Amino acid sequence: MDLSLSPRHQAFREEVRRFLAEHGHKAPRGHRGDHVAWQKLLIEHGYAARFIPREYGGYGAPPDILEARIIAEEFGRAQVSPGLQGQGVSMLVPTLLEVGTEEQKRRFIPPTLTGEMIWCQGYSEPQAGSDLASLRTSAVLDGDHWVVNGQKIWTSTAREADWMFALVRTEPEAPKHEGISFLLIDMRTPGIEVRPLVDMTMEANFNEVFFTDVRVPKENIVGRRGEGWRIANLVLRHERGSLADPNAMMARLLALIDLMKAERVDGRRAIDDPVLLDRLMRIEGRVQALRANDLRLLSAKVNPDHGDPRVGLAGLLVKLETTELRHELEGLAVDAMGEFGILYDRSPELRAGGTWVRSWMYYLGLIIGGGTSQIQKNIIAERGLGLPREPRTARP
Amino acid sequence: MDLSLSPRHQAFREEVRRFLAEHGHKAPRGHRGDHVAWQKLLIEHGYAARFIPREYGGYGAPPDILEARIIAEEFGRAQVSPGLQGQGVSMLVPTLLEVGTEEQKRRFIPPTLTGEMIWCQGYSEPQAGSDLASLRTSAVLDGDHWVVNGQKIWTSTAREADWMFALVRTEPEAPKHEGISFLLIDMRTPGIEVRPLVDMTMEANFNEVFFTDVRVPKENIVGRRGEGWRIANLVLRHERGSLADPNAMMARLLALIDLMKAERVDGRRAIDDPVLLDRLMRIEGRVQALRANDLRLLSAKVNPDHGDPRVGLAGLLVKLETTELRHELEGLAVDAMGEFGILYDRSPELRAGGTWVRSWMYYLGLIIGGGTSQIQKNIIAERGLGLPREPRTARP
Amino acid sequence: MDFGLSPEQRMFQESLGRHLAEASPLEVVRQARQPSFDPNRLVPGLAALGVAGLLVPEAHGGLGLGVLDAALAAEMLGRAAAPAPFVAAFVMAPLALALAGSPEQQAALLPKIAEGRLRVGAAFAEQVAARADAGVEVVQGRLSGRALFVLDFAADAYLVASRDGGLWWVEAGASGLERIPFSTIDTTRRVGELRLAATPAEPLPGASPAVLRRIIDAGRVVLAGDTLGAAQHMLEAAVDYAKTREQFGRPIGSFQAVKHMCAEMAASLEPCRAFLWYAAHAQDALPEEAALQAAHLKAHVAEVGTRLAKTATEVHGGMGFTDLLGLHHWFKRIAWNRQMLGSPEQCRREAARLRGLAA
Amino acid sequence: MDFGLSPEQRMFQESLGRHLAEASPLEVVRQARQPSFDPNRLVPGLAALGVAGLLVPEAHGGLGLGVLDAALAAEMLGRAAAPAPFVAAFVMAPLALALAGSPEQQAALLPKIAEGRLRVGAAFAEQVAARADAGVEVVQGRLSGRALFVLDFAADAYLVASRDGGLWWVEAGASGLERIPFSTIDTTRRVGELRLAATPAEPLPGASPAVLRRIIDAGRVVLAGDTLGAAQHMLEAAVDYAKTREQFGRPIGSFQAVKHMCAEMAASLEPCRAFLWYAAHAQDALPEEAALQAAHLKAHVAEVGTRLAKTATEVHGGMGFTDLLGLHHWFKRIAWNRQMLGSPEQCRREAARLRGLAA
Repeated sequence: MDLSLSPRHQAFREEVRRFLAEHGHKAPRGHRGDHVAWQKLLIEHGYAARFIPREYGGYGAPPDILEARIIAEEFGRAQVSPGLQGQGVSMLVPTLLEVGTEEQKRRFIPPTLTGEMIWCQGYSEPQAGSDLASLRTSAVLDGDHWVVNGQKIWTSTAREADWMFALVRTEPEAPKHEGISFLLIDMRTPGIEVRPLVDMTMEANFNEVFFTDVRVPKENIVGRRGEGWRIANLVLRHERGSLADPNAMMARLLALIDLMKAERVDGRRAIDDPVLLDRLMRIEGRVQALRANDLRLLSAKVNPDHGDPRVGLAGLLVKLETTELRHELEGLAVDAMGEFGILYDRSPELRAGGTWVRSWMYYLGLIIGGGTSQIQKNIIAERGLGLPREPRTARP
Repeated sequence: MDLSLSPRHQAFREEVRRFLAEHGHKAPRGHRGDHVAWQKLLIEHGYAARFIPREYGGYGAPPDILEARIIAEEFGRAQVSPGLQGQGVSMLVPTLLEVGTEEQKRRFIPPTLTGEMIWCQGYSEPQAGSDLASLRTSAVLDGDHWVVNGQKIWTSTAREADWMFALVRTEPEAPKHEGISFLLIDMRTPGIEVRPLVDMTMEANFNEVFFTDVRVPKENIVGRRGEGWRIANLVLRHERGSLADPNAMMARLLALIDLMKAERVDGRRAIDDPVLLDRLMRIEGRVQALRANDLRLLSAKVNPDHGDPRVGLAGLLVKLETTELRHELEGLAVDAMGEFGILYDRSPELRAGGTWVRSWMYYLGLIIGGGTSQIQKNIIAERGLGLPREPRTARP
Repeated sequence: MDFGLSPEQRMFQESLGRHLAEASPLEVVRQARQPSFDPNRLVPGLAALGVAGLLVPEAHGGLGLGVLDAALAAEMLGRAAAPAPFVAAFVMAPLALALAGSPEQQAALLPKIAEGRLRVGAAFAEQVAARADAGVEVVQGRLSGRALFVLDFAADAYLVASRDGGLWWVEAGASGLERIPFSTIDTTRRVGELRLAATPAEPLPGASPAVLRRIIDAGRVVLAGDTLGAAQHMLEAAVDYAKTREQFGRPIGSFQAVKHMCAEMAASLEPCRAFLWYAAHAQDALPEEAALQAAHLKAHVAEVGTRLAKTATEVHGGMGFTDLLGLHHWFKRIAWNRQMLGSPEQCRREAARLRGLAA
Repeated sequence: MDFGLSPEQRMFQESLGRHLAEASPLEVVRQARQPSFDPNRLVPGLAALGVAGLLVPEAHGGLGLGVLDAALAAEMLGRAAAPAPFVAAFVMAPLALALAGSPEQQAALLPKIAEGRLRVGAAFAEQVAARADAGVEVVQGRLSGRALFVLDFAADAYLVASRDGGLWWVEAGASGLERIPFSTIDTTRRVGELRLAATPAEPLPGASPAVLRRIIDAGRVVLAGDTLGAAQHMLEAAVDYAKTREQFGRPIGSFQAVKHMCAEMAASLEPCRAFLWYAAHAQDALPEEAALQAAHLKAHVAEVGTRLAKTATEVHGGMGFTDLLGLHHWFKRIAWNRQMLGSPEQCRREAARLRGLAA
């Protein structure tokens, strides 16, 4: 047990700080600023695409999880954008690096890294929720093209995206997990329609995408026909953990404490209400537990010889526990504000732009999305504890 | 909506009160006193076995639920034993009245009512928990006798009992629910062995009963062969509700309030700890909800034309909600006492004889017993909400 | 002894439910957030069914019924997530006038309320939970200050509780009155702020702290009724969805996890119904219990409703989170009811005080 | 950076686990409630493994390890529900002597503790939660008063915290000392009351409120470790039972309800392990966080453990409720740990104070 950093990593932290002091003012803030220019600067200095080979447009450093964490921590502390975090960078690039052809890598990775090519993910379908593998969008080979028909849903950046990486059914006769292929689709192809999907926050955080006879060049398949399910799962695993940054949760908790110090009812600050304070401390204890759990996961990645037999289980639970806890944390903020907690839109008297109640609802969406809590519990029980799978049901 | 009593029922309440004032001092207290004599006095005046026909040893009044409730309330208020409440009176007698032969009624009901014949229930078996119908204790007809072999468990008064009413498998070839019969077994028959079953309270609230070639006269079957499951279910329904006297829960809540006024930590009474007080008020709110629910169920029994379509659902939930709430209520008492809460046996400094922590554990047993919370939820979902049953599983 | 609804009460609920299914289907619920939507659009229909005059004495053209009947109406309104005024306009206002109004005020105002021609907002939030810079003072018979979270805000007049426990009638067009509408997550009901600067107002002569208490308690019971109805809708929607939506080749309602979520919802919600009846009846007939029952009911139903709204949304999976089914309107209605006229924590604190367990 | 156990720590846990499987199987756990059972029966074996001397400096014959190692030992003891002294005898006592004892006291006492020849109880309950008629006063260098819930009560001597923040060494045979054993639901560990009447005692010269704080915090971390181990045992027992017990023709672990109960247990418990490591490490290396981490850990693990103990019992059905499998010993161990050295509510109140959020 040693929570200190090596001299090399301490020096790296100093280097990141110097970069931020010198260049931080150039970073885009929210929608303002030039994201592509910033991203290029970051790659040049090795603070984005750090571990991607140079021949594909990355910085080419050898993988080092602690460096990645130091970058995240320092950019977070300085409140400077750490560059692109979208599904292209986080999901497609690792997939192509692992199973893409050399041509696919050279064509798609460099512009994705700089943000000049924006991606969306086409996995979910209306009829295939928890049972993702039952997807129906079909791709039929017609000469040199796949002809795609069907519908995707929960596509978060479909309106901005240049390309989509999608799962489609290419082998209708095969068992359902073996009939799926992984396809790259240019969003400008005729026959694609994108419809914004308004959710309970009354914003369109997601979209529906409709395909009608959309022709996709044959070579845009990643991996072999029928391998799509396996390929998608290589990366899905990363997504399950990515919602779970405990540093972000701790920052949110500190903001909640500030809020509870500011809100007064009957002349008393919310933080001075012992019942609300007890709820706050309960949540803080759970945040502490998940922070320590995250340290453990990180440490196991850094030290491949960690010898920690239960670390797999410690990873499986993150999505479930984090999204539920975050929903509760945001809900406590709403309760601490009382009537002010449910103000929304641009209402007079609105606190913090309504982010607390919006996040409270949004995190209910995240409890559901990317595998509902029910699916997470199945995974924990089956993969983590070795309990038997649901028995096959008898056909009537 | 009218919570007042009719003049007739008001007069009846006065009558009960007069009886208690005059005779209450004769009632047995705990293990002391003559239970049989008291029971006979109660039957004579119509405060026990009130609605059982005279020819079977009862008082013979026409059924009236409000009278029953008035008796329960007044005896409770006066803290006088309301007579026998055991499984003989509450479960066997209604069963015999409904499906017993004339001879069975005349032989078994009168001594059961007076407490001269004590019964135990032989339903559960070690291998048949939630899946009660998979019971294995067999009864094979051999001349004029059933020969019984097997084992029962969770038999609460087996050591005191003269007789057992049991479910046994008489038709091994029939589907599992149709192969069961309802048998009356004299506990003095050779081949019966009773072993006390110590539970987590470290008391033997239950027993195991072993049968080895136990010969039971052929005529001791109730109903027909194979009808046992249906017969048992006639009465099991009553048992599910009987754990759920909200008046008892309210009395327990008042005792908890007294306890919290008496316990002091750091110079502060437990009741003055806002966090504990909030927990207490949460529980009180839930008790109030269940009390109102109970009034609704009672009223629907009194008024057959109640026209309340959801009253069935309101009945199905009682076991689940009551046992869980009661366990929480007792647990709050333990927490309010802190270290004193876990004292046990005859420890110095023991509060209230250790009943709080004992009840906390005992109610965990009741959450499990008589259909676990999981089984209760299945019942609510299937019978109450019409959700589909678990599909049959495919044989591998 | 009869603890249940009368045939008339049942029929009233059914006919109100039928009316709302027509007058307030999902499209209308959705429209309510548009600036062009008239927040009193459903009032004439409700008035025709007697909903506006439930608590108005018969002598003044109403039905002269009690808080229980109002709670039953609220249940149906919550169930439909109906975009209509109710708790202030047709419960707190007529109750206030009946309890504290002068005979002249009653004669002049109650009939119009019962007819749906006079919509009244209620400014009581500071009596429940005072905010530092809010509250209404009386100076020489005129009102000054701020009243926040005024219920049924799109009104012709307001009943305003002043800091000293008085009750005042303020016309919407009175001088020195500024009206600032708020936006909340629930777009079906209107709240806002009144800013008063030496605003002329007419006192209700019978006002007293006890009367204010009764009005607030009735409001709490009615909001609990609304939550019960909204939660019942969400439960039924979840059960229906679970019966029809298939995953892994079977209806999701045959999976035990989903089944048990539905069972837990039903088991926690159904006792709220009897609790609502009892607590509402207590307002009408059991004055010694009325305040305690209202506080406990408001807190308990809010907790059950909040958990149920989350669970029902989860049963719907991603569809529950989108606007496609509109389920979130009920979720938000429940969240709104939770915070108005006393949060659960606050109601439990009051319950403890009423029980003599806290200062 | 390495957040995890060293190979030595892992091996230590494994060998302790193997030892306890032999020395403290279920029969021994059961026997512990008999009056004839020697509560220190397991001490020689534990001492031979180094468990008694974990926190004793090497100069005094111990291993000179930290609170983290003690917490890891506690986890294994809890996992076995081992009827043995630990938290007072081998954590709080050596820590107190090391932090506040004179060189002579350390030289005289610490080696005997490490050898398992000197068993020490700890009387700190009044420092955590004062009861009206308890507490120990110092008059002319002698102790008078009552100390309740003295941990590891079957001891040769006691460390007693006095009201003024002092720490005192009291021999079991001292004059004016009356020992009153208590019975609790947990029959594997002994607590009781010391009644002192002008009892001679030797002060630990370095005692201070800060030292007391450190000792209590270490005790809290160790009790949390015990709960983690006991809960881990219950979880594994439940998972094993679910895999083998059949109902309705299939293992109950294939029913989603049971599966999800197991998943919820694991999901809530597993983060407690990293939390324990971190909070224990903080006692050894991060003094500015130590008290806060101990308070949060104690509260959080107690809540998780209590819920888990209930759920694991339910998964076992009726068998969980009986004495046949003995599962209840672990249930009770968790319940006992919850109340000792600060209940969850109290620990959270302290955490809020340490965070500067409450007075």
